[in-house]
Amino acid sequence: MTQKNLVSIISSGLSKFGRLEGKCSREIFVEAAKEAFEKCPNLDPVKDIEALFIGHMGESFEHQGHTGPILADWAGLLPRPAIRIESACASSGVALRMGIMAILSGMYNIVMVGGVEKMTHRTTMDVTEFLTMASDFPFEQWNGITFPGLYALMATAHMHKYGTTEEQMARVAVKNHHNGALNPKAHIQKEITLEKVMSSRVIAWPLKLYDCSLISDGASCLILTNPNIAKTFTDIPVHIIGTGQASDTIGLYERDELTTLKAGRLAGREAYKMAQVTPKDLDIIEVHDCFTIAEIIAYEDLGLCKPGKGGNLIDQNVTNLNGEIPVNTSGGLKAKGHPVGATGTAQAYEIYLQLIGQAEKRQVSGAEIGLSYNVGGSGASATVHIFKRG
Amino acid sequence: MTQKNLVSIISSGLSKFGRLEGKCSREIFVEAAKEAFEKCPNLDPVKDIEALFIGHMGESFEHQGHTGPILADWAGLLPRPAIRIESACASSGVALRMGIMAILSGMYNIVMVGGVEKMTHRTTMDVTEFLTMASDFPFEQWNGITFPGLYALMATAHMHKYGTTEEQMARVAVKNHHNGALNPKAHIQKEITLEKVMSSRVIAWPLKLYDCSLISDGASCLILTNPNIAKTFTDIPVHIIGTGQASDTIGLYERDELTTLKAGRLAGREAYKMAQVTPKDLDIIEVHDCFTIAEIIAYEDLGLCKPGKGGNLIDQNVTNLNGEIPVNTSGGLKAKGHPVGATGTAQAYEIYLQLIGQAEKRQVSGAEIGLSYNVGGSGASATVHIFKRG
Amino acid sequence: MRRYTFLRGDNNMLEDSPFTIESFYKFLGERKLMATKCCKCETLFLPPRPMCTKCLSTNFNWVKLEGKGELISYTVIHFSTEQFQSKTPYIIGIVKLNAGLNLPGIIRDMNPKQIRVGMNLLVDFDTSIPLQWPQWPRYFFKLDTLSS
Amino acid sequence: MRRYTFLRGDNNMLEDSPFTIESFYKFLGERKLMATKCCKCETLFLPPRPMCTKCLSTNFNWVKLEGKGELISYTVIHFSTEQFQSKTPYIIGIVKLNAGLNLPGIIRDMNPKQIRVGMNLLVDFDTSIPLQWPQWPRYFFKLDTLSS
Ligand SMILES: [Zn+2]
Ligand SMILES: [Zn+2]
Repeated sequence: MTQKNLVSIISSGLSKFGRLEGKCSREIFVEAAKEAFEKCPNLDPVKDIEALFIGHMGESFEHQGHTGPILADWAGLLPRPAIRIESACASSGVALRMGIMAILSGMYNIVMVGGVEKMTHRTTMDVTEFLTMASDFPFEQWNGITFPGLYALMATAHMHKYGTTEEQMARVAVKNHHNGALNPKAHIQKEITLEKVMSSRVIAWPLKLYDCSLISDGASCLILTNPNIAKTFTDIPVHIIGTGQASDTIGLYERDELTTLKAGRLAGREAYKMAQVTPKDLDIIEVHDCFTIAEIIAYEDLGLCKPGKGGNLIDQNVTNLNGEIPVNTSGGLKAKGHPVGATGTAQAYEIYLQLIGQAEKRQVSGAEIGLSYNVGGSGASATVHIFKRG
Repeated sequence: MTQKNLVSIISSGLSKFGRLEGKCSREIFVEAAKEAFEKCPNLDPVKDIEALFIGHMGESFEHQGHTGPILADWAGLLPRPAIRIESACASSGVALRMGIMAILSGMYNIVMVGGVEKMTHRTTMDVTEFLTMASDFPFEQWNGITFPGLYALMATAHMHKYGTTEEQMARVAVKNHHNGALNPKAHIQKEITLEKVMSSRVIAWPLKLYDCSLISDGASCLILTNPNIAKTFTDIPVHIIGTGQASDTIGLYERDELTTLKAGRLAGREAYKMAQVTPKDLDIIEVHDCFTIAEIIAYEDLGLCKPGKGGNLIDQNVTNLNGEIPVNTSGGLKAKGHPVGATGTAQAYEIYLQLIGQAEKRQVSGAEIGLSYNVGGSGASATVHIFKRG
Repeated sequence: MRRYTFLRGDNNMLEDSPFTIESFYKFLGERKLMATKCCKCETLFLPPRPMCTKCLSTNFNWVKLEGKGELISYTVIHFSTEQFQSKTPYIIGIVKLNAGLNLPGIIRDMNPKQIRVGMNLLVDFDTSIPLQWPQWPRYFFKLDTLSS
Repeated sequence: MRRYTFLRGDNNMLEDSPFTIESFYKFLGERKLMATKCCKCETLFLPPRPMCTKCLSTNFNWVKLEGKGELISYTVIHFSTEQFQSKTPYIIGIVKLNAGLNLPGIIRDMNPKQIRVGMNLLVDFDTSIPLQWPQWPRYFFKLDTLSS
């Protein structure tokens, strides 16, 4: 099997992430769509874009489901088919995968994929409640286990089994806030210190406030084409050369191991195999750091290091912006923000910017191959994509 | 363009529809999956089924989202990728379409598509509230417009413009209850009289209780394969030869015409063109009769008659079980029931049974070509599929 | 016939208001029914949008509507959600405003038997509701006795 | 070592109980921690399922578990949802029962400082909650003083 360009990215858009007061999902999505349209003057969106695949996690946030057609309408793309995909926090990563399938199917030549979430108008307690819907109702929600709680259970197990420390987790936050400070669209553009993370209030021990990603509003999108026509629209397409997805039990407790996400490992394996690359070939990675422990486990599950050695990677600055393999140059979910439905394609947006050399102050020079890793819930869904500069 | 078999259905399953007390979505879905597995002994589900596409409308019903992996798990199909699709009441019709794309993409040879909803454990008022999430929050929900209200607005406009009567709508209910009485899996298996419909209490004038579909629990699924391998699994595959989908404004009020669903007309046109058939070629149809007026409008939008003449079709018994073109032989959403996420693939289940000659007492003899029409919300999403006996 | 009025920036709130649904409801709180007009292709929008769906422009002006129009369909709701059940039966109509835009809403102070498609209705305001998501001031329809 | 007990149909409720999550909670209301065992491949399940994920069989027996096990991970929740906020800080653990199945839940009557991975815990019951969706009787964990 030889490496194949599955689809090409010809443009992309990202709204500001953060507290976007007075704006609802559909309005925020237009911000992202507008950027994608403007960056690709050769594209006539209304005529050319044939379908939309939208990640959107929660209809409770705005008492609004059926998001697909709403966003198609607001982006000026009616009557194109528009589909909402919900795989918890992996919703738009999976939407990206659906867009790839849609083009490979031959039914479409050009599609838009993206995602959106509006969260900051609700109380933190409501947000906590709505997010739990991505976990198991009868055994997890009913016992009062929050999402920070689920990742805290992974963290405790990881600490116990491998000796991972709270300081190592805190360093993930420090690194990602450093990167976020260089990203003008990040929710928080401010460096933080190790002490600040360590002394922040406990949310779910051992996770503290600064171990948790941000509750944000935001939207993201990509425009995908059949690789044969990509050059019609841009001189510098980025190709997607690998995609993977897998599932696991909804309940964290039902799994043999709490220190690894099997769905993530399998999704990675599928994507690596399809792309014909190994972790050593990667120049840049965006991983799903919904909590700092998740980034450490992601290093291990993606094969950047052996199981249990994720903490060492962060200690050795390997994944820093100027390290061997920069991870979450965007600031990650931790500092860029985590409007859940938008996160998957926002990760792809960052990889795209980096590969076309437009990541400005956080540019990794000469980046050619990138990977994005998007996790749903406590790992019941995971999807990995591998990108290559065209 | 010649007619092409896009995918083949090799098996299908349907749970009992109705009030399934003490069972939650995942347990109901297993009923459907079990039937599909048992009807296809040549299939090894765990080895052969490569992905799941699941329609599920509301996370509020069971405070449970992230339904894809849950159903994959409960059906014994982990770690296969499993995706929840939400297009309101068209969720599983759209899931079917995604399954078709997935196979056409070449990424998979065998996939499961299906849908599920658990509704009857909630009060009718809660169900009414959760269903409104598929309509526009800022202008429709905020003004107290329910789903029966939206279809009532279509009905009033249709009555005003075309002279359609409440009796004609009531006859749709009588016909579908007649068919439902012959379907052992229907929620209500009882004939009703015109008088009973006409004298039932008003829900949203001109729609009365018996103009409304049922609040039901239920699940449905199909197993799709690449047509090249269908004969490995069954002697009588059914091929899908056309698929269409389109979107419209989320708000009914934003449309030029209230008496027709533009998304439905466009989805039908796309499917007819792909399948190279016309309405005259159809032997059997399942349409989205969430309210009786919706079936009358569906006749018109699918081209069975001219705009405004849907009422005549029902008066002339054209769509009766023994009529020229039987519609909703299953009993439709009206009598079979409407577990919203399950409806799209439940329609396909009925067409499949009819085309392989296993619809028992309601069998339409010699049926060769069928169509299913699944509508989301008040028509912001619509999808049409055309099936042919293999 | 003057179908709508441009507001010419004699009100600071207007110039500053983003083209959002929230702004629409803020204006309602001031008893103003406001739509947006695309500066490029002149299409009117209600609800307001940040991007014109006809020409993809993002330049708009706010436009004040008269709030008069004609009923194009209606229903009487007898069973509703918890929030609205106590108001049943209530009448919902879709009104085609003279400016050409449709608006759905509750019709107040009307006997269901009086109602007919084509009747002239008028937008009025209920500003007793504070603006905080998901609460907004309300508009509603009533008989336009002058035009009827 | 006897790790779980078969109930042999001396209780009518058991034979009739469908293999559902609701049945699990009904049994909890009788202070019984019940799992299901596949008749074909003997895999134990908790939560109970209508179909065995190992062999796709739908024949099961109910099996009563002892409710003893070992803590494999834990957390202390300081910020929660509205339903649980008043109970904060509370301890959540995942316990590997002796029968080999994992169960998550609240650990009561324990100082967070005492807690350690590997400690022996015991399932106990709170049957004060009536069974009506989404309310179920509760199980919880407490120190297994005999095994510790
Ligand atoms: Zn314009
Ligand atoms: Zn078994």
